[in-house]
Amino acid sequence: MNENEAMQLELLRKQMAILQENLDQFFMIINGMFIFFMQCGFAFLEAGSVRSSNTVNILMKNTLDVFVGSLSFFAFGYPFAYGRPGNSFIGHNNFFGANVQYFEKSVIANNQTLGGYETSSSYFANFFFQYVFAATAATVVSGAVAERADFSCYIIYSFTITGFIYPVGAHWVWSPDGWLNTGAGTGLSMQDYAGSCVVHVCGGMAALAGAKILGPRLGRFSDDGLDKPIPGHSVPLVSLGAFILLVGFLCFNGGSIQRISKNGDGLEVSLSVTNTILSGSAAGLSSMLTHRVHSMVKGKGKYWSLLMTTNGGLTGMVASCAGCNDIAPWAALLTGSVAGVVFVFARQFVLWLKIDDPLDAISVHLFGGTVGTLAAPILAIRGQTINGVSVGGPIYGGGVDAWRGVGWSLVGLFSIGLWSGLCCFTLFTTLDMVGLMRIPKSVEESGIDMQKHGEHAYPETFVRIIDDRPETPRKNKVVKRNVAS
Amino acid sequence: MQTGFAFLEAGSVRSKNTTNIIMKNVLDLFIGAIMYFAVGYSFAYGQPGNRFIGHNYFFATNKDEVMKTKILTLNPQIFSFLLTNKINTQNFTYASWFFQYVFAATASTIVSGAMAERTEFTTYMVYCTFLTGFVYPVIVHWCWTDVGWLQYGTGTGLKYIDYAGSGVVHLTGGTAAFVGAIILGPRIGRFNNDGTVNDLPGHTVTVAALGGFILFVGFMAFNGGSQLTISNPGDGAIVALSIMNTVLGGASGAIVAMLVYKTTDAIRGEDHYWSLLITINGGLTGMVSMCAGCNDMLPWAAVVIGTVAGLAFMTWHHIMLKLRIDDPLDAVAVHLGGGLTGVLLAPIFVVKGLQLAETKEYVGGIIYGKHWLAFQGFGWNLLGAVAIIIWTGVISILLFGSMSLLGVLRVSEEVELKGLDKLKHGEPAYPIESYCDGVPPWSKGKVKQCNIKV
Amino acid sequence: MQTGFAFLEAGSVRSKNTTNIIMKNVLDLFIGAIMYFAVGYSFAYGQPGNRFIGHNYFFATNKDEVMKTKILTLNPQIFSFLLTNKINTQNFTYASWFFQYVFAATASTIVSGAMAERTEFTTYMVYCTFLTGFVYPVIVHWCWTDVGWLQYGTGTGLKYIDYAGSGVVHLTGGTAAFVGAIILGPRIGRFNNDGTVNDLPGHTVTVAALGGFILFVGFMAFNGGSQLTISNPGDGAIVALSIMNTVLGGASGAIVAMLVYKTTDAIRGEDHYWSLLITINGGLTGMVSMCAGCNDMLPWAAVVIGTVAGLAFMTWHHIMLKLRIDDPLDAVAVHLGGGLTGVLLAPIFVVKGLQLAETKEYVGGIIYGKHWLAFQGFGWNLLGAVAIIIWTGVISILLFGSMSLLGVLRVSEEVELKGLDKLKHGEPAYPIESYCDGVPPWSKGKVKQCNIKV
Repeated sequence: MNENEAMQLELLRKQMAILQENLDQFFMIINGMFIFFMQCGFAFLEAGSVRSSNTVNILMKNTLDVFVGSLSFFAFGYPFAYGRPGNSFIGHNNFFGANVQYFEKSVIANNQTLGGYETSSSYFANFFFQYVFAATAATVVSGAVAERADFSCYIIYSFTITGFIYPVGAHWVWSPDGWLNTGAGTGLSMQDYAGSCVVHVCGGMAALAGAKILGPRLGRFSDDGLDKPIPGHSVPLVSLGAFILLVGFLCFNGGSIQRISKNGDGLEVSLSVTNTILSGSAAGLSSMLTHRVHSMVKGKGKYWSLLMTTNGGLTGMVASCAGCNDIAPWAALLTGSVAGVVFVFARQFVLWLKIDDPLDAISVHLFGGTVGTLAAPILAIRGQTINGVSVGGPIYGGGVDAWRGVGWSLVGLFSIGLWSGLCCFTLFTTLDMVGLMRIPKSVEESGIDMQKHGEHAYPETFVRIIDDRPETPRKNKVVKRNVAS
Repeated sequence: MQTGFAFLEAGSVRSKNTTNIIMKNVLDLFIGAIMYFAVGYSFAYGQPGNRFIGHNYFFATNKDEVMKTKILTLNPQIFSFLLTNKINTQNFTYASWFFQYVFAATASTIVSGAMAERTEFTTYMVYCTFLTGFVYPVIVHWCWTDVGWLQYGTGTGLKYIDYAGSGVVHLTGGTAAFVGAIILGPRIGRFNNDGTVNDLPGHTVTVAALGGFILFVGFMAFNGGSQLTISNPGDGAIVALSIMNTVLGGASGAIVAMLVYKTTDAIRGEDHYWSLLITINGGLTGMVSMCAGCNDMLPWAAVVIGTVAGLAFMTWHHIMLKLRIDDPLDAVAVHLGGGLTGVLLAPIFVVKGLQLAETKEYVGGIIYGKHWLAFQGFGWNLLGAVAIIIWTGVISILLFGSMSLLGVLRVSEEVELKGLDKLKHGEPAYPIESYCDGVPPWSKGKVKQCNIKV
Repeated sequence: MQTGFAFLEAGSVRSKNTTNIIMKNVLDLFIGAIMYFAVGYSFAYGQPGNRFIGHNYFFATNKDEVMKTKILTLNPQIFSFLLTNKINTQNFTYASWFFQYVFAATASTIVSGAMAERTEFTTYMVYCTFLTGFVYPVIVHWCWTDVGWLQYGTGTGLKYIDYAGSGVVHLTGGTAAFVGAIILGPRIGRFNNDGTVNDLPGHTVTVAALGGFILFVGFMAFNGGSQLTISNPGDGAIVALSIMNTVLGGASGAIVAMLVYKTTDAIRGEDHYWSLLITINGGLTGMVSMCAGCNDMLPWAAVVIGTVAGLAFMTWHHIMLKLRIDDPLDAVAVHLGGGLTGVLLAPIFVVKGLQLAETKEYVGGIIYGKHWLAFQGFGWNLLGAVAIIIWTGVISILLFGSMSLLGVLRVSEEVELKGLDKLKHGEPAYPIESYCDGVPPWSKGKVKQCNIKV
């Protein structure tokens, strides 16, 4: 090989490296954008599931989630979760984006000689991708506390969850320093590919704490303990949200590999996506059938319930997060079917506890996440890596190490659940004591929208429908406002 | 795109059936996934397969090469092979499964539109199972695998041209929708005895338009993504060309449909309107017709085909009304009309077109034709369209016909009048008691008063 | 993003005009495609071009290099060139057309918001044709092609900084919207004679919020995608930085607007609310203002600019009310206000900034400035903004003014009061007869009864 050829080869190698790095970041960004769109899904799932007089409020909360979350995660969340150096409990660097190499490296890469190659900063792509995960965890809560939580309470807990509670859990499992990831001496590593535990159990526990402390909505449970459902105002909106979430989950799980340029990445991404859709499908169908049978047995009439089907499907997708890159498609079907059944009974259980969860957020995320966290190590193909060798899951001959891996996932599940539950319990109790937690009774009765936001979700449409006077101007509804003169 | 279809349909039915139609679309997705996983992909892409059908990879396993599949899923080694080694390509890839699955779901969703507001729920599940599990995969096998008879051709290079499924997806769905709508019969009150037509407008144009917009975006991915690869030379240009053609085809379809609707009504002396739904459906038809050849066509040809598609849409729209077939979504006009236009016009306008078997030379479409093969190509596409229509039509007639005879096809008159949502799903789309401001939710007795007060 | 705009607007108008506004957005997409295909892209990117306008590639053909274009599209050879050969880059690529087209459609959509609920439909088509076909492409040519006078600069490295179109897209759209809203005049009943303002709230906040969410996502693609390449060193990081800045800018814009709205009302002693629409519009303004420099700015600067944009939004919002200009969507405040903020602040905060012509050295923005060129850069951006405003403003005044004189600009009072949907489109957005359960659709007289029964 003459010198010229060597030069060209070196040039090619460098170009490939650049392209790989760009592709990886681009892949994260694109998936991050779809996951960001999940916020829209959550917003409409929730908007459709509340009464029309609280719609603006819930949309407002979801909008702020996006915005408060990004500032909070930028300032504190990312540093706690991924700032390096960090200890096994928490990271501590890069507060407010400090100490991050921004441009210098990429400029160097431009003018560099052929000898070496230095990567440019992947901070931005990482930040964005992790931020959308954090925002997802925080959004889960808003569903469970809908229609009765105070607005400032919402801002405070959204800030705390994205800025502190979620990042610490994420640090444990996903940061190279975290104790659940390094195994704290056991050599094990918790298996949670896309956050069944980190995102959904964390969010679900927060939702549970919030809903429990808030208490049910007025009129949800009658004095004699009967449960009186308060239906959401628009099924089409709910299903719009659900559809967006279904798409979002595909990216959530598919994108969790966070790179696309390495050998086998494509296969792993497509396996994840296939498993996610199969798990969701199985869960949707199984919860539809379970609900139908269950309500038949209870004598409540037999219905093909749309809401149960979509929520079941979401539960299945949540459950597939933990192991979707490492289980066979049949295992995804199994996980999903179990998750669907668990969802229906978890929902009954939550009702039995007299906890009012307008969105079934607890059943979907907490229970779906639990199923996923436990199913992943049991059904895993590669399973734990001991001394650089994949031992395989229990089914694939992993033996003792595999079962220890299951145990470690259980440890992780409890510690994250406990962490999130305790933090949120403290937070919400404090808010409750200072009176910032719940809106006044009068506001709850007359709807939050007009009282707090001055914007009614449907200023006219349904008025027209209901009293059938389409062309009558309704002057009394017009809000007059003086422009300062 | 499922989202798009769901909301186009949800907005186009009456509010009492909204939950029902969304439910159907959700199930499409879920049942479709399971069926396509179990048998559909196998019938379509299973290798080895014969000219007619594939048979392998049931439940994503590989019966002839059990060891190899196990390696695929069990062995961590495959995640670490070196680039210098020969890359071990798999016949079954998850990416391919996923991509083909969304196409299958699209085909089956089309039908739900034409049969909206009056079909039994269980019927829907049965037919959805059949369509994604058998009818559609067989057509895919014919047209998109090397061994399928339409793709294999006569050995002289004659092949069926259908890049992204004008025929495979839309013609299939459209035919099934056509048969279904005929056998079901119109909704109550749709046609008067004297032959005039009552409009049964959808309950919200907004939601329908949302669906339309999502579909526009979806079609770009549908056509752009059909290239399947992005790493070969020229792939990027083809994807971009496909998308540009899709946009232009949709644009001309929409504008033509809008103008035709306005002028025909004006000529007839009736009120003439700028109709939004006609425009959106015209745009969709244009995009459907682009599916067949958008990767191999100059932009001006896209505009021409889109225009024809717009006209085809209006023609089918009127034919359906004349025949007194009730299609709430115009699914037949959009997909059957658009699909047929695409399949028949693509071989005329393509630039590269077919490849001669001996010389590997591209002969071009009829316009650019350098060889009689170009004309044969048109005939072969016509044959393909007829074959698809007959196959789908016959199976649909058998399926829907037998269900109709068993009496499980259509809901009872009472259910149809009261709406499927409450009686079948227990979930009205817009529960009235959630719309009362200022009234505590437990005082159900006062609901009536509250309505009037609001 | 068209979807986002459509639903933001649909939710913000009254229900009687919903179909109309969606229709306008659909046509934006379709007319825009045809116009941009025919002449728009040519005026913008046609090469060769002079300092003022491009002139080539009309209808996607290439007048100077006919043979070359034919090779591009006809010859299969280009699909098989070897990687070692020099890659034959084409001046006209389909991908570039598609990307630029969606920008053009965005610019023209902005206007429909400000002119909602009272504009003639044909007017809209005419102006949309002009904007996407001529006004906008010329500005693009000035700012984004190497030969355009704003981009070419004075030869010392002075260039107009506008990465993703704060000026090019949003200022153009905002100015046209401003002129349109003034010439049209306010909707009936918007302003009282004593100077007070009546709210004419949109018919559903939900749909508006849906549009807002879709726009948030769209803006990320808008700003992230403006890098146009992904294969050069550091491209990935720049895309990621752009998106991160867009999110942060939007966040601070939204929060500032929300707080300002709440506090100003509280100080005035009126009812003070946490307004959702103000928050969403504030967020959009922040994102608009990010377009100019998001690829070259530290995250803290994004927060600062977003904050300023939030304030600018509230200022413009009040100015518009003071001037008694009726802008149902606050399109002027969002796009004109946000765009102006972005164009003017970007040269202050950029990190790398302009490049000296001789030394190829980056001089940085005013804050990081190492050279007087940084200050000149601010002046040049100001000049660019003024030029864009004058160019768009003058043409819009001529266009809307002449239509106003001809009397075809605004719908008649009767149509405005009854709503455009029924009279112009024949499709009310929420047809009342589709909301009655259990009542046969032909008994229209009983609708009232059915409502009470429900």
